[in-house]
Amino acid sequence: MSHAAYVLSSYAVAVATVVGLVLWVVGDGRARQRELKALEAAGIRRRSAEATGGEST
Amino acid sequence: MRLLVEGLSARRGEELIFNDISFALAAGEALLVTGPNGSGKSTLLRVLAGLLAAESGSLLLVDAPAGFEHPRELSHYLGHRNAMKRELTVEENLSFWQRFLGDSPGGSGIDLAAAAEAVGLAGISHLPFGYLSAGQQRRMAMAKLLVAYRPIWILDEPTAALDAGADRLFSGLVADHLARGGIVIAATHQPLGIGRAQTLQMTGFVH
Amino acid sequence: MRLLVEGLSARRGEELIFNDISFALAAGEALLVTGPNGSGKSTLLRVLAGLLAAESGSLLLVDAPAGFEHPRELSHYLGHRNAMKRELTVEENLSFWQRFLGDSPGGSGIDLAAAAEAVGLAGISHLPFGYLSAGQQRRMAMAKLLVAYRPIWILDEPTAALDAGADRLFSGLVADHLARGGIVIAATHQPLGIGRAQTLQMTGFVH
Amino acid sequence: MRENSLAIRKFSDLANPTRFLALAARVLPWLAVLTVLFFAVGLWLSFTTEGDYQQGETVRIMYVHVPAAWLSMMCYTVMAISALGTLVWRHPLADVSAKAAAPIGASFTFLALVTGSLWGKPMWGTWWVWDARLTSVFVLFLMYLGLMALNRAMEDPARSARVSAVLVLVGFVNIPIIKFSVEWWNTLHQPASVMRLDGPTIDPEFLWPLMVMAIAFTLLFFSLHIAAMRNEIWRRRVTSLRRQAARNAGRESLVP
Amino acid sequence: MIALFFRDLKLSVRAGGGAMIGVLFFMTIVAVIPFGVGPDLNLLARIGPAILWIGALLASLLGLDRLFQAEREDGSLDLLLMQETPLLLTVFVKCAAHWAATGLPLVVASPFLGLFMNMDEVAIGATVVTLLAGTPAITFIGAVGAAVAVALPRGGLLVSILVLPLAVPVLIFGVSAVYAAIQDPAPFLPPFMILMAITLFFAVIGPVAAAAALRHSAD
Amino acid sequence: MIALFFRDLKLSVRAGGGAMIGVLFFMTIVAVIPFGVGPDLNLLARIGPAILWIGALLASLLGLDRLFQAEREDGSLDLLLMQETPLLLTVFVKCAAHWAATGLPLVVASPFLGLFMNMDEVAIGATVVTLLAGTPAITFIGAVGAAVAVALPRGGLLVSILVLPLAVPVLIFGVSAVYAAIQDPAPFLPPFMILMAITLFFAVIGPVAAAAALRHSAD
Ligand code: HEM
Ligand SMILES: Nc1ncnc2c1ncn2[C@@H]1O[C@H](COP(=O)(O)OP(=O)(O)OP(=O)(O)O)[C@@H](O)[C@H]1O
Ligand SMILES: Nc1ncnc2c1ncn2[C@@H]1O[C@H](COP(=O)(O)OP(=O)(O)OP(=O)(O)O)[C@@H](O)[C@H]1O
Ligand SMILES: [Mg+2]
Ligand SMILES: [Mg+2]
Repeated sequence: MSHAAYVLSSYAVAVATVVGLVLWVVGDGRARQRELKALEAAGIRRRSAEATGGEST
Repeated sequence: MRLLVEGLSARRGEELIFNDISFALAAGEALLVTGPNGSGKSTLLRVLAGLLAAESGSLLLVDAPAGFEHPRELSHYLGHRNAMKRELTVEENLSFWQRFLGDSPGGSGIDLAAAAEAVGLAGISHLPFGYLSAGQQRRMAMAKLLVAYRPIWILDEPTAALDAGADRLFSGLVADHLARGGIVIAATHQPLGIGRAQTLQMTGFVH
Repeated sequence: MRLLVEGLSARRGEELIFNDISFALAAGEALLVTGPNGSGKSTLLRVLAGLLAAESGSLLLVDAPAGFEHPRELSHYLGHRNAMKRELTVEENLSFWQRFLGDSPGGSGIDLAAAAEAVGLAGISHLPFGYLSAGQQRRMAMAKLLVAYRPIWILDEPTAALDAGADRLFSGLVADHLARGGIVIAATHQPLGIGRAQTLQMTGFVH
Repeated sequence: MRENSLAIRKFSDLANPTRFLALAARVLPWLAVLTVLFFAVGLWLSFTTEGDYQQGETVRIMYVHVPAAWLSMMCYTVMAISALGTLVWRHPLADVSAKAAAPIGASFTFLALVTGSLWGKPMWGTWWVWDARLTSVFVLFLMYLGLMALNRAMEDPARSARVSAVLVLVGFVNIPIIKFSVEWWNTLHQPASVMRLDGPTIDPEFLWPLMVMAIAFTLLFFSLHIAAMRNEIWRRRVTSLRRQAARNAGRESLVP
Repeated sequence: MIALFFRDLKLSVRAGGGAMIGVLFFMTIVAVIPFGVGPDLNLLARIGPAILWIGALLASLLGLDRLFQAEREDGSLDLLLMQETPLLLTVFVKCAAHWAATGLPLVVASPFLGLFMNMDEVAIGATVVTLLAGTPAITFIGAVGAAVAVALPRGGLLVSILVLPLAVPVLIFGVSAVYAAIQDPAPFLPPFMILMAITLFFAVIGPVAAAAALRHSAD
Repeated sequence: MIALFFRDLKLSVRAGGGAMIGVLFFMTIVAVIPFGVGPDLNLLARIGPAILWIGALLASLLGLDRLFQAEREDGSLDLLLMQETPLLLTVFVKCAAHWAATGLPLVVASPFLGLFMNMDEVAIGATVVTLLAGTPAITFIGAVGAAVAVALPRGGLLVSILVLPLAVPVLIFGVSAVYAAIQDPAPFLPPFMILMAITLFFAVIGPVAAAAALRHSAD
């Protein structure tokens, strides 16, 4: 392998890892929010949320 | 000896299972814990046995032998599982618990043969525990209560899997224990045939 | 469909546990097996379920769907243990059994939500099975009987650990199954609240 | 009365996470924008500056390798502080923070390992040697994965929190070992040339892109960490809501 | 059957097992070795294939003994035994799931670990191929042991005497195939073919024997 | 306490076959390594102590995960937790029984395996002595892992992962004590003393940590 190949592959690995990480975090957040919405739609709310008048998010 | 329980509450995971349970038991008294499935009977017994931490409230022993702070050290606990090894014989199992548990001050356990006799199973103690029928296993687990002395018995559905004869036999054992000044706390769905006993109806924590 | 049992006997280890048991059950009939602890009820049920080999005697299915020789292939067996994994959620457990067992010819299982509803525990099927109380676990094990259709139910002390409400609910399930032409064989120490049923009193083998 | 005190207890427990969620919602967009900016500048710098006369093109690997290596250590430090928070101050967010940081730290460590190996092949002629620096970073990677596995295996967060906090603190001995391994043992690896007490000894030609990339990586870490913490809080809420639903649903049929 | 496969997979992933843990375990072993034998790269390269194979054996052994015991303890085994689906198939599927959850990740991870052990490309390739061909055999052999263990309440000893001696040939042919690939004179194919033959043999014999043992275990 | 010791011993002989499987696995490892390093007797003798130590370390992992899990499943753990005898002591005795059932046989078997590895008398003697001093530490460390994983249904691999890194110092000093005994200039005692110190340290810390973990695991 030429040296450029080493450089390029390390950048490629870096980009892949970072993009993967970001996608995972964002996707995870979306999924959790969907679940919360679904629960809310089913009429289940947190007791303290009711006490404080709802969530800010 | 008296057992005082004040304002006990406990949670499992995030949820409060019960709240503000109080009772007092003097020597010779029994408490029956009843309630529907999932109402927290087993949880309460595990808290009393010191196996779960209470969320709040206090457990107090009055007039207990010196050096015993928590009731768990003076208690037998018979849970849903029998705490016996299938691979060992009944005798090995019982003699292990006899030697491991030792006697609490104020009484002494009976020997293995007498205990097996008392639960109506004399003569099969050389069998591996795994060879017994469900009811026989449960009876042998009860024999465990007899081989080492503990003033307090905490029993979780003790008579599940027992036949009618064994039921009677078991109420006899409990009555004896009470007569000798013991304390019994039992969770149950069926009448246990214990004469006078306080009852505690669990309802679960209502939100 | 009829189940004919002729002169059945079985042994455990060296011992003959029972001898010459015969009965016949037609569609819609129930058999209650009673008897003291260790008399061989569970052994009989395990022989019927094909889990133990009979020493002698015959098990016969008359008018059964083609291709089924042994009753075990047309039976649900609910033993002392619930056959559910503590780590999986109730739903995963049930849906596994539903898919693995499949339906026998002549009927079909109901879906998971309906089954959980039928045992009175709708809405907690996403919890890990290990989080349930003893009685809730037993109820969910009963839901297993509903999710896949089997004409014969073999039940070993089904109502141990159940509260009174669940007892009623269970007799309802059994009555339904009988009404739809099923066969139920249950070993029990407590009255099950099944209307008309044959009973078989086990005595153990007397030497 | 008692009902009331319970509600307040619960409320104070959740107040912190709730405020955190509000804060996160406000801060995250800005952080994300900043991160992207710094990465753009950093990448541009790292591909336009000159190569080294000794190492040639491969020096560009440094701009990824070194920030990733730093971040892998910093992330563990964050986890260790959170573990202290769990054990000493019992802060409700500490456990969330430690749990959320583990996968991020594992990713950075993975990057440091891979880019280091990719640098090592042309420079040292081998992908891997078992010297102190490399081994200790590998051990760090294993620790991250082990903690993740433990967290995943234990369903009940309250129970796993203290166990993993203790493990995190025990594992912290590894961090100084990584940092100073090049000085304590003689290894193939470069000694520190930027983060030293007497100032950096590195050529400013390389220092600039390195610094920009390091800041970009740090910003990335914080954005991801905050977002992951938010996810974790949501996850716990979902679980507890589900249980609550379950108990209420079960109860109607339970009460005779 | 597919349901069983996925349940078992889920169980081993859920219950503190799973792909990641297997790989992690393997990496931990590989990381421990240099602490024992020292960081001598040549030596490491030479014992590398053996270490990877031993790690794979160990990883398969840990947890394999519970393959049927866990089913028995919660009563599931009874239901599995009652079905009309041949027991043989059930055992085979359970083995497949166990292998997919613990064996396969090891095979996938082995090239990277080979790099850590300073092995060259040929050695790494040979190791991956032999592990792929050989680890199923270990699982099938282990299944027999696990089934016998269920059958004999007090027969633990027998299991170990049964399983490991049977697994040793697998290990030996696997390792020697790798070395044959590295060292020139020795040909790679003969030991590899034997390894394949062993795996196929046990893929048939294993489930049959395990099913027979399970049938007799019912009590 | 003595009762507990003998019960555990009886159980592992009767049910787990603990002793045998450990020794067999140990033998398997020792049998496979020569394939890797080839018939070079000198090299074998050189790496022999390291191999024996690694083998002993890995063999102790087998069965360790069930140390408390089996007790939990049948409800015995509840009773053990309730007693006034310090839990610490209970854990210690269980560790001792486990070591006697699995560690001790390894120590006893090691001289024979040393012969296979072409080690000389001094090396064999040193290996036996260091194993005797060091393997208890592995058990004590393992107890912590087992206690942490007690609630996990299939903790096998996870326990090993938690245990292996902590066991590395034991390995390092065990191996270096053996090499110190063989090679003249280096003195045997210092690393051996450190090994002993580590064992004593873990004999105290291990049960404390395991007891704490068990207390928190009760549910
Ligand atoms: C897999 C192999 C490698 C690993 C795990 C690794 C790990 C690390 C770590 C942890 C640091 C941060 C040290 C600190 O902050 O003091 C670092 C920095 C550094 N590494 Fe590596 N490295 C590896 C390979 C390499 C190679 C092959 C080279 C170049 C030939 C290299 C060059 C550097 C340089 C120049 C720094 C910056 C040192 C400083 O200025 O503080 N590394 N590496
Ligand atoms: N696995 C076994 N091996 C050998 N003997 C056994 C085994 N299981 C049960 N037995 C014996 O067989 C007899 C009948 O047991 P069985 O379990 O059928 O009784 P049962 O009527 O179901 O009793 P219970 O009401 O207690 O459940 C008992 O005497 C028991 O000791
Ligand atoms: N290990 C656990 N983790 C989380 N929640 C649990 C656990 N065990 C029980 N629970 C929950 O706690 C509640 C009370 O359970 P508990 O076992 O105390 O009931 P119980 O009154 O004994 O019921 P049963 O009559 O069925 O035995 C149930 O809703 C159950 O879902
Ligand atoms: Mg209960
Ligand atoms: Mg029975």
